[in-house]
Amino acid sequence: MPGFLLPLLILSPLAASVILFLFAKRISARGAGLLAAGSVGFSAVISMVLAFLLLSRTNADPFQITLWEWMRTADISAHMSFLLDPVSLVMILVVTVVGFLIHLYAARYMADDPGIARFFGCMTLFVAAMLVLVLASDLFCLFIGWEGVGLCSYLLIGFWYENPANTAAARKAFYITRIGDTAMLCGLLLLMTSAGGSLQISHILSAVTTGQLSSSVVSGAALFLLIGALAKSAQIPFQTWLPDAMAGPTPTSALIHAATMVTAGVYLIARLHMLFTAAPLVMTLMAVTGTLTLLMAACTALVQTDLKRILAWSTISQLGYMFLALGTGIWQAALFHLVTHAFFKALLFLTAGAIIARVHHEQNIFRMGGLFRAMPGVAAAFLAGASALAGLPLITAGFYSKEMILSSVWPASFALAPGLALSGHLLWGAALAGAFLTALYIFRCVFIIFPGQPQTAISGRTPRLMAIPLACLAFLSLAGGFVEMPDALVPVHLFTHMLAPAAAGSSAAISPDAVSHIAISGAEAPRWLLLAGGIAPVAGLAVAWVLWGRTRPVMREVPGQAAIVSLARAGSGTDRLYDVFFVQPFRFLAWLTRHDIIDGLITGAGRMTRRLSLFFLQVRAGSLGLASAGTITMTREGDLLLTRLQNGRVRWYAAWIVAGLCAALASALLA
Amino acid sequence: MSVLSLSDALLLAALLFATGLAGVLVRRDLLFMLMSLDIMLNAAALVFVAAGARWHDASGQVMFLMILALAASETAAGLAIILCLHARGRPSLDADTGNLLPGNLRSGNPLSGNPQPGNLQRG
Amino acid sequence: MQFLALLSAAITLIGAIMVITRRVAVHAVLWLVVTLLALAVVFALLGAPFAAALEVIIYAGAVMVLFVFVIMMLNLGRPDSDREKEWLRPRAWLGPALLATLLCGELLYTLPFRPDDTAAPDLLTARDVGLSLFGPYVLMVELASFLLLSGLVTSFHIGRHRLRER
Amino acid sequence: MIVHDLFLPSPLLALSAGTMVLLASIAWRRSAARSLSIGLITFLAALALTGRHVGSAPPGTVTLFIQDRWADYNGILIVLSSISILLMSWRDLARDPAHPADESALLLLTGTLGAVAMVFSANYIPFFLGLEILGISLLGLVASRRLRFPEGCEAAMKYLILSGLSSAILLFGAGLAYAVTGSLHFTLPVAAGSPGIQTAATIMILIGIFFKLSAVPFHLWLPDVMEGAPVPVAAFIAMVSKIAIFSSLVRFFGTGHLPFYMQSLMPAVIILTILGGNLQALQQTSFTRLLACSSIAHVGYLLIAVLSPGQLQSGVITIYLAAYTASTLGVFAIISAFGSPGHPDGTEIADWKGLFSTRPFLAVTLSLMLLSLAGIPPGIGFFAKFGIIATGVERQHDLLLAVLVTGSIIGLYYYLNIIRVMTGAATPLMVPPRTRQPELTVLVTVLTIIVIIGGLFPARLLRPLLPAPAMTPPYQDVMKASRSG
Amino acid sequence: MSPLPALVLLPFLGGIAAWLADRPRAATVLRNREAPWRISLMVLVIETLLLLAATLRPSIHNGPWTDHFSVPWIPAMGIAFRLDMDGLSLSLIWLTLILSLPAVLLATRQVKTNAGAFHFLFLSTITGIIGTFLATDLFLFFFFWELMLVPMFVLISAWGHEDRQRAAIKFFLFTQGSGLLMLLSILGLVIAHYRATNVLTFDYFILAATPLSPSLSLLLMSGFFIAFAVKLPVVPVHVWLPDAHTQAPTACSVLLAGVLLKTGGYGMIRFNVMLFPEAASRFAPVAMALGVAGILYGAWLSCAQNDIKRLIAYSSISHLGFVLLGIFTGSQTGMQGAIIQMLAHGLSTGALFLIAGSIQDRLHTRDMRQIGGLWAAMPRLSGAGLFFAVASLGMPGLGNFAGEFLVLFATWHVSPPMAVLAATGLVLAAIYSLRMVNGIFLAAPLASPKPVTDFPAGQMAVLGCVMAFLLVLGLYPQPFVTFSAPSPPAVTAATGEGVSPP
Repeated sequence: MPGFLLPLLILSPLAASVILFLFAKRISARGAGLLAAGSVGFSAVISMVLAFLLLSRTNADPFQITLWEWMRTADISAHMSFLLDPVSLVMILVVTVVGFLIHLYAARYMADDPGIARFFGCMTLFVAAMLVLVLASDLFCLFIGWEGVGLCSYLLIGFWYENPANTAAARKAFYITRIGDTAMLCGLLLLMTSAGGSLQISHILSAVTTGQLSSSVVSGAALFLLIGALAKSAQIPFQTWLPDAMAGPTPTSALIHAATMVTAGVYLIARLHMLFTAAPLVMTLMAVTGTLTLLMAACTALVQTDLKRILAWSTISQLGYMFLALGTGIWQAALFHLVTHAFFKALLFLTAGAIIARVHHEQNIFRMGGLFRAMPGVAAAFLAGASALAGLPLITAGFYSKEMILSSVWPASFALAPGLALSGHLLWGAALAGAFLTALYIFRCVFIIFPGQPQTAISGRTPRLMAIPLACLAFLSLAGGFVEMPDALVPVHLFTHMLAPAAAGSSAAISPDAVSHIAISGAEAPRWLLLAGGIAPVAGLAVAWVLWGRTRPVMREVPGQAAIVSLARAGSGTDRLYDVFFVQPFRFLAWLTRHDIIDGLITGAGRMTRRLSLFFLQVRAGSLGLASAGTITMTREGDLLLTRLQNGRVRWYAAWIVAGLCAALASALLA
Repeated sequence: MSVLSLSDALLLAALLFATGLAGVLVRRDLLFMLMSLDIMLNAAALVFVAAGARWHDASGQVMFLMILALAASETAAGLAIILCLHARGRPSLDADTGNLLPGNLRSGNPLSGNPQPGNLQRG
Repeated sequence: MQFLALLSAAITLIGAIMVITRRVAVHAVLWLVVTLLALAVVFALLGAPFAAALEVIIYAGAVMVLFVFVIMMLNLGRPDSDREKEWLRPRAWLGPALLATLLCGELLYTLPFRPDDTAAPDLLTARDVGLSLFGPYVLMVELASFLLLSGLVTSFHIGRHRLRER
Repeated sequence: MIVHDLFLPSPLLALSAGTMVLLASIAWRRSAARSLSIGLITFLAALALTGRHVGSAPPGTVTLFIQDRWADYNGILIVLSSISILLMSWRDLARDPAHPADESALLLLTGTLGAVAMVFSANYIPFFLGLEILGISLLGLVASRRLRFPEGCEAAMKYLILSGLSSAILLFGAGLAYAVTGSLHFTLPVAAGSPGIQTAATIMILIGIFFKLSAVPFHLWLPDVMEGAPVPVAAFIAMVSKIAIFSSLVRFFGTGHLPFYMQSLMPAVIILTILGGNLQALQQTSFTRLLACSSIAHVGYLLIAVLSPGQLQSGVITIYLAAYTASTLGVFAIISAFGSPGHPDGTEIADWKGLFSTRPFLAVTLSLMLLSLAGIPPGIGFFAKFGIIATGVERQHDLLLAVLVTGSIIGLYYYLNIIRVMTGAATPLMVPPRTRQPELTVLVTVLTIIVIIGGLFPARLLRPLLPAPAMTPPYQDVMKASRSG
Repeated sequence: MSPLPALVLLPFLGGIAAWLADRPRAATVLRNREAPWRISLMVLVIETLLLLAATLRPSIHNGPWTDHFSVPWIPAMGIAFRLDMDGLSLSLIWLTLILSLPAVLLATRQVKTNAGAFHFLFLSTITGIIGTFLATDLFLFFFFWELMLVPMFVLISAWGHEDRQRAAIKFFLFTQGSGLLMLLSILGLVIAHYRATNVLTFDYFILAATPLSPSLSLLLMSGFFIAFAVKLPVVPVHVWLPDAHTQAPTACSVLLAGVLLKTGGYGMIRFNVMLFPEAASRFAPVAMALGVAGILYGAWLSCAQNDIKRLIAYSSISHLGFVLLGIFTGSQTGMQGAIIQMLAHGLSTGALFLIAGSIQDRLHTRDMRQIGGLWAAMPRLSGAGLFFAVASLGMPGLGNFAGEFLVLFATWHVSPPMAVLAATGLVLAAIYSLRMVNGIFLAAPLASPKPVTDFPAGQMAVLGCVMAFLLVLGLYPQPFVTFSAPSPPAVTAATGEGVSPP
């Protein structure tokens, strides 16, 4: 069995990472880049070999390996075990291939940074963690990778830690995803306790299908996991961290915050789709959230001026599509879109990085302009990416993947309550509008950046090492879609076929009523759906041309400050909302209670004891009040209001003795 | 031949004891305190003598003798202390004034013999 | 005889009260002597003539002389008695007196007030006392001598005035 | 009636003989060194003679003195304490002209004599005489520094008046007991009829004992007197006087069940004593006053054991006495070693600042002693307090245990406070000059070893030494019946 | 010969040697001003070898109690010097040594004033701790329990930082005072046993079989619980901890956080859950609620601190809340989680205190706002700091998470809402840990007046070992779980009783 290759796949970047961290000072910039890219490249090679082996195998069994038993006790059994099936194959290919290209790019891009070893250390560690995540066959193991990528994301966002804004952004990303992670952990615990202490994915899924898990458990677990996935994938209401995460170096944004990590949520749900399909309400929630997110993010992207932020919002929006697909039940489409999105979004980020590097780290699109002449190659690559993102019909990969989603949503229906369902038409309409908006904002970007006169000085050339990945990715963004095409055009279904074993396993297992809304192919969908899906981006492009393509000088805002803008602001509005409702109160309360209240109480009690002892002193020194006239002085501890009379101690003591005698006699006589 | 019964004697002794006690508590002059103590001791002696008579036992009177010895040495020591205090220039034999041993209420130089009121606590 | 007993008891008490209420120390000492003499009568009536004699000789005699001696040494005068008057205001003695009364009441409550159980006790002469003193209690006499010795040393120790040159 | 016999406890004999020799020696020529040496030899002789008594009481008879292991044990503790105190005061007495050595040595001897007499007495007369010999001697000792420190005289005056008062009360109580029982036997008065007088007698004797033990609320004199006295005399008050009176308390009441009329009184006094002692100690800035307050609290702890008859009681009381004696003596010895002639004793806690760096030996030993007093290992006090709690648990004195725990926690605070002060930074001005004082070094070392060995191997000390319980349940029934009848 | 008494006494004797080596006369003979340091290092190494021998030594019988030593001590009261070792005590002793070695290596060499006394006290504390872990006579246990506090008190009070004396007294009062309650419980148990069987003994194994009424056993258990709760610490009685940890000298902070607190957890396992299983299960809801409160409260306060050591101290409270939670879930998994959490917390927090102490040694401040970014100047220290901070925030794959996960799992079985609340602590853990990371490691450097030196490679290697332990604990805890399983008293009562050392 080629299972042994799986740990090797992970080990390679992991070893590179360890070496990079340990010998950070002794490794040259060049060596660091070489080591990192080499290790990821090696993984890419292995994953290709694995792909070959997996696809050419005769039976339908996935490759599996159990490294060791993490723990086995009476009621718990968790393994460090990996599994390669078509779903994870897709993911490792994306991670290693795109990752390799990005590393290659970064080797040049970051060459001048003094912290390059740390950078590549984190990057390779990220790749390793991501591979753990996608390969894990035990949800516990998956969770290790899940948190690991979050950590790397944190480290890379805050890579330039000298600027407090960057570290703040990094922390924000980590905190928000941590909230999701905690929810996910709860989901895992719920599954684990209900499913007999094992988180083996196959075990969980079979428990779902055999009805071992009650529906409430399934719904609860699905909800918890969904929250985790939403946070990781920056969906409503967790979307605020991703735009800020652009504070990291651009290759990071490309790899982590566009191509791979943020899609981990999608991957998780695709992995566990049987669990989710058994929870229709959660599916509906997922779809609606995805739809809302894609609309909201697209609108927000429309009014952004920062190039990377536009891309970030577009990432959120595209992830929204994937969640819509997942919510609809067509996880294959979601995965397909994930792949194409990885290509074109990585391309867009890398080109954006190339652009930004050339214009002296200016990220405001309105300060760029006229770049086409200075860097036609980059512009071409960007254009390719933009078209793929917009989903221009026929020639781009984005079109096919988006089309697959749209055509499936139309016939679906989403359960809201027993006997009440939400029609797929509505969501389809929204998604179509989203497609229009996508084309609008990305071509707004294109039209502002490239034509016209340069606004800022442009220097240097894009190095070849950076250009090669761009070219590769551009090719993939355009051609990557041909593996899966709608029947209406050419019936090519390489992708879904590849995933077939996994899908077969699922559809066989799921009870009929749970899959009522699932439609894998668009066969039953009307033709005009395809047409509409093709027209919407083109329309977006046209409108963008009308608005920004011809007009000079540059318009700085979207025309008509009305509804659309306020809607568009929603994206950043949530941020402010959270700040006011969560962050500031938390900070204030924490500040308020920075001195331990309980400590104060107990120390206060201690002080009271001392006061009490003062009282005993007063008894000693005090007087019957009858002894003699004396100077009445307040004690320094005025609160006791005890007075000290200049009196005779001897008689006072004697009086106590006699009083004690009287009391003792009385008590004895009354006994 | 006695005309006093034990309980009569005890009655007298109790009254005498209380009187002496009141003297110790009320008087401030050391001399008077010593005299009051003597009265109390006598009350105790009376009890012993009366009880000895009651039981027809000489031990009571032996005890009386011991009390006498105690009274003598206590009075002697007490008067020596009075003289000592007097010699140190205490304005009077007031048992109350000039407390050099105010304990925690001490303030200022203990040798000055002039405590200032009001300082409850040092440090 | 009954009358004599009552009288001496009354004198004893009145004397004691006078002692604690006098302002001039010498008066108090004299009243104390009266008290002790009356007490000696009580002792005699209780059948303890030896005790009565000792009370008169040692207590009213020797011990009281000590007091007088010290009073003379102290040279107390008018200011002292005025001060005593100042100190003997009701608010000064009310509390202690109450306390003493309370104790007295408690004591009286405990005492048996029924007319006494036994017949009148016999006389215990000096001979009886002496026999037991130098019989079973001979060691006690020795101890008492140590008591007196320590009283002596203490008085001497405290009574010395100056640092003695060594 | 008292049976005539010739029984005389031999330590008493040694002490009185020593006193005579000393008197003769003083009469011949005054010499501090010789007086002290005679004192030391006398004490050693008394120690050596303990347990070898002259004559013996015929069995089944009532005697003036009693010989049992309890008396021997307390006698040994007292004489050992006196030896330590003599060593503590050696330097001051031998070298400082302000301290008249001869009288001090003499009074130390007579005081010890009185204490030992109390311990061995089985009769009111020797008990009372011992008590007064002790008291009058203390009077002289307390005032012995008066020429340099006028507090001495004042402290003596307070002690005189208050102890006179308590003696009178005790005597009156003893008289009532005699009146009711016709016997001077030193034990709870039990007779048919007149329960009121019995009660009054017991209570008055108890109050007298409580005064000397300084149980709250009869404790007020102790801090004043101890502070006014020289340090060794303060130790004498805290040790000798307390051991003697405590042994008498145990002998008087026995360790069995209390008479019914004291069953609420004793716990009340214990609670007041523990809390009052500890709380008062909390505020002290003077070391001797603090020790006075802590000794008050320790009396409270001990009384819990007295109240808890059972299998553990006897051994626990024994070991607690040993622990208290050794630890407190150690502290006093260290205080003495801290001072130097012509320099005031280190009686202000603030004077001890930085001792860990200036005189680590003293600091470490003092910490050990204080921890032992606080009941923390490895000192002997740990086991002692453990035993006290064990007896309390055995008898289920829940309230008392709660108070004990509270008191111990408060106690910890002030003991630790001293250690805390010692760990502070030293100010050079505060460090008194060091003098050679081999006797104190030896004393401190020996006491330290005792404290540690006793703490680690307390088994040997755990011997049942107490006299048989004087008050057994049937007696109570008699009492109750007689009272109701 | 059983190595157990040697294991207990060796550090103490070594401490005496270290102390003597510091005498002026000895110092001239040894010609080495660092003699105490060297001696204590040597002692710890020997102790480690001894422990290794004890670990590898074949078990004296088939039961889970691997070693046994007993001599009578105070026979009159049935007290014996009895030591027994099972997996739990063995692993905690290992933890003690693994932490005290780096502490001595890294942090005590700087002690210049009275170094001999310092090392003596330090090693005495270790003796107390090891004794606590081994004693199976209740009196002996209490003896060691009290004994370990004294040297620690002096260490804090004399060698600590600015507000050390108040902190030391607070530490001592709390731990000692609660110890008295435990003493009451011990005696109550002994007396109850005496009443039932007429045998006076303090033997853990015999007492475990005491028949108790439910209310009495609850009462006795709560006495033990309070003492352990103060030590652990549990929230309302935690107040000594932040002060003590903050003010203690570095090595003592390490020992306090790393090991001393574990005696509380150890006690809860051995003397609450195992000695009073039924009472513990009835008490469990309260204890678990306290655990959750501790998790949240500690984390919350940790978020607001600017003093690094204080921040770490409050985070300890949060982490140990998991221990409490786990112990009282009543399941084996929870117990194992608690043990793993104890080990992991000991390593991570101990190391964090080491790092905080090193920072304070170099920069003379613990205020995050005045430290600034250290990564540029001290990448090794900062890297290690980052690692341990990440461990403390509960990163899967590191030891802390393993413990927390098991505890949460066991808690979920009992009460899902409680588990959810406890899990919320993980979010707060992220907040305080990353706040620290971005406060002192990954932040813009402040203008530092003088250059600071990084950890040398040797010291880094020591920390590296700790990191490796944490990683192993996180990735492969199974052997630890098997190794450190606590043994119930009944086992020895059945098989090992009366076995005398060969």
